[in-house]
Amino acid sequence: MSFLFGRQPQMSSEQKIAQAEAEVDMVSDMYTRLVGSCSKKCIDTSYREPDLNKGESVCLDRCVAKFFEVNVKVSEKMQGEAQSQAGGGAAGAGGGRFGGGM
Amino acid sequence: MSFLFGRQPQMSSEQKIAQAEAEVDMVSDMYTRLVGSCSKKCIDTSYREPDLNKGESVCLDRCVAKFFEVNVKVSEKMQGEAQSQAGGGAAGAGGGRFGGGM
Amino acid sequence: MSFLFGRQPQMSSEQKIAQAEAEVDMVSDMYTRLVGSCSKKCIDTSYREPDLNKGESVCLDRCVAKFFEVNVKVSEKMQGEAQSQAGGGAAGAGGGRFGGGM
Amino acid sequence: ANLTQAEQRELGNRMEKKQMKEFMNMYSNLVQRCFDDCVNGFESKSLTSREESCVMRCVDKNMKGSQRLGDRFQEQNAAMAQSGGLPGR
Amino acid sequence: ANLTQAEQRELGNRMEKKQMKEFMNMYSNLVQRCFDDCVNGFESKSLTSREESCVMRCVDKNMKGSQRLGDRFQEQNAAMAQSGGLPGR
Amino acid sequence: ANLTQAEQRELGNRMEKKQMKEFMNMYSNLVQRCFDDCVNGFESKSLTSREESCVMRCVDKNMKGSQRLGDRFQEQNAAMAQSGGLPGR
Repeated sequence: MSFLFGRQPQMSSEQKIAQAEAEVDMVSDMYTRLVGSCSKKCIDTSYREPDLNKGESVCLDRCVAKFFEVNVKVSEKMQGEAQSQAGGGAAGAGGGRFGGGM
Repeated sequence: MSFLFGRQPQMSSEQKIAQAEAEVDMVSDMYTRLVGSCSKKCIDTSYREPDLNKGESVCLDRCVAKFFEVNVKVSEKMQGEAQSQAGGGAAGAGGGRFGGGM
Repeated sequence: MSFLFGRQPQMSSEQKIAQAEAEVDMVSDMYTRLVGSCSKKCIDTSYREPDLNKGESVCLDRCVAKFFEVNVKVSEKMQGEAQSQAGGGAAGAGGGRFGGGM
Repeated sequence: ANLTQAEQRELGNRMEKKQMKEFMNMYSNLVQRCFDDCVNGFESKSLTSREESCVMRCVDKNMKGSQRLGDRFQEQNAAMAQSGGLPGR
Repeated sequence: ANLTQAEQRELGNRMEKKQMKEFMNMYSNLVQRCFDDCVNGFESKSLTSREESCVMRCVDKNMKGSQRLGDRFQEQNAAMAQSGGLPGR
Repeated sequence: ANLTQAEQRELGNRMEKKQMKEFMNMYSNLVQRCFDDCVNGFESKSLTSREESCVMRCVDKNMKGSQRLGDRFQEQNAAMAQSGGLPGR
């Protein structure tokens, strides 16, 4: 998602902080959505036991991996489109890591 | 929805900005909800093709029109009730436009 | 939920206000969720009449009571776990009232 | 929570903004809910009379519902406050 | 709403932040929606080719959908503004 | 992101508030989720023992679930950071 957070050369202190804040917000929003989606897809709502069973645990692990992969795909696709609209140039694969290098 | 944003005669600078901000927030919230509702009602989730087909396109167009109409109805109804509670007076049809005259 | 809002001995003015604000936000978030859940569980969406019928009214009343009870249970459970992790001590039943003593 | 007068005032200012926001949120929720529940055909770009009256009853019923829920919510909240159980306040 | 130049500028600053936020929200919505709609098997930890192409078409279609909805939204908003009905402005 | 010490400190202050908010959000989510999943009868105004134990298991299971999801999330995030692909940082 780095296309979301391209760093401008000269930013004021407030702008830099605001951008760092925005990145954290993005990560935390994604995490909240991931918890929502993966819990729904993997956890049996009859709640017969208080512990995650084997199937649920494996499902959750794979769900995170797939959610990241979807994020990467969507990010690449949008970046590709942003670039083709901007007339190419300014490479940068981006990748789907959530959040900045703080 | 003008009943939400009745302008007071004497507002401080901060109040005026805050009000303009609130109106923008309202529009953007409504737009987000409209996208959620209309996408759900009109877009086939099997995603067999990357393009909107004719049926989906027409559905989306009509969905926006109907969403606005519902907004007008709800706005008028609430305005009517606010006024009858306030003992009548102070007319103003309101209408369902999202957002201010900025 | 008082474990969420344990008062520190020396707080700055801004911190005290922020905490009071957070408590209000919590109450209002809970109320929004309660309205969502209870309306969904109790109100018939065919909307044949504009008034709540007897069944719906009773359902809403009981729904609020049960929602509070769930909140108390979850609050106690999380408090218990927080305490057992902190090595016991610092009692405080907490209870599930939404919001502070302002 | 032992706020001074000045702190109370500042809190009050922030609350005003929040209330506005909450009211707007309640309003949008109502529009979306009644739209979702009542409008399901897209053969025309205007509401059918059936849809329109459904929307009207939906608004009525849900506003009464929220009102009732709000009243019960406050009662429960007050009852809980009375019964204590909130140490350190 | 009769803002002075200075007020307009301050509003503009706040709007910039909001737009960033909205774009991020739109992006996360898209990720979640396409994940929810397209990914339903957890036999492996990688997307199947079927899931992957579903995601691609999902992104495409939903972006076109939002675009279309945005265009109609603005038209309706403009039409409403023209027809007046907003007293006190 | 090349923040100075002072900027780091200011960011830290804002983060504290956010963490509080997130924790509250997580808590409310849990209450709502377990209420929605476990409470479906309204013949009485108290939880049945069946509902109550469902709620308890629901809280347990979902907290373990979030914990697990959080661990995996961080691992993935770290792995992505290692593999680079984030130019300009």
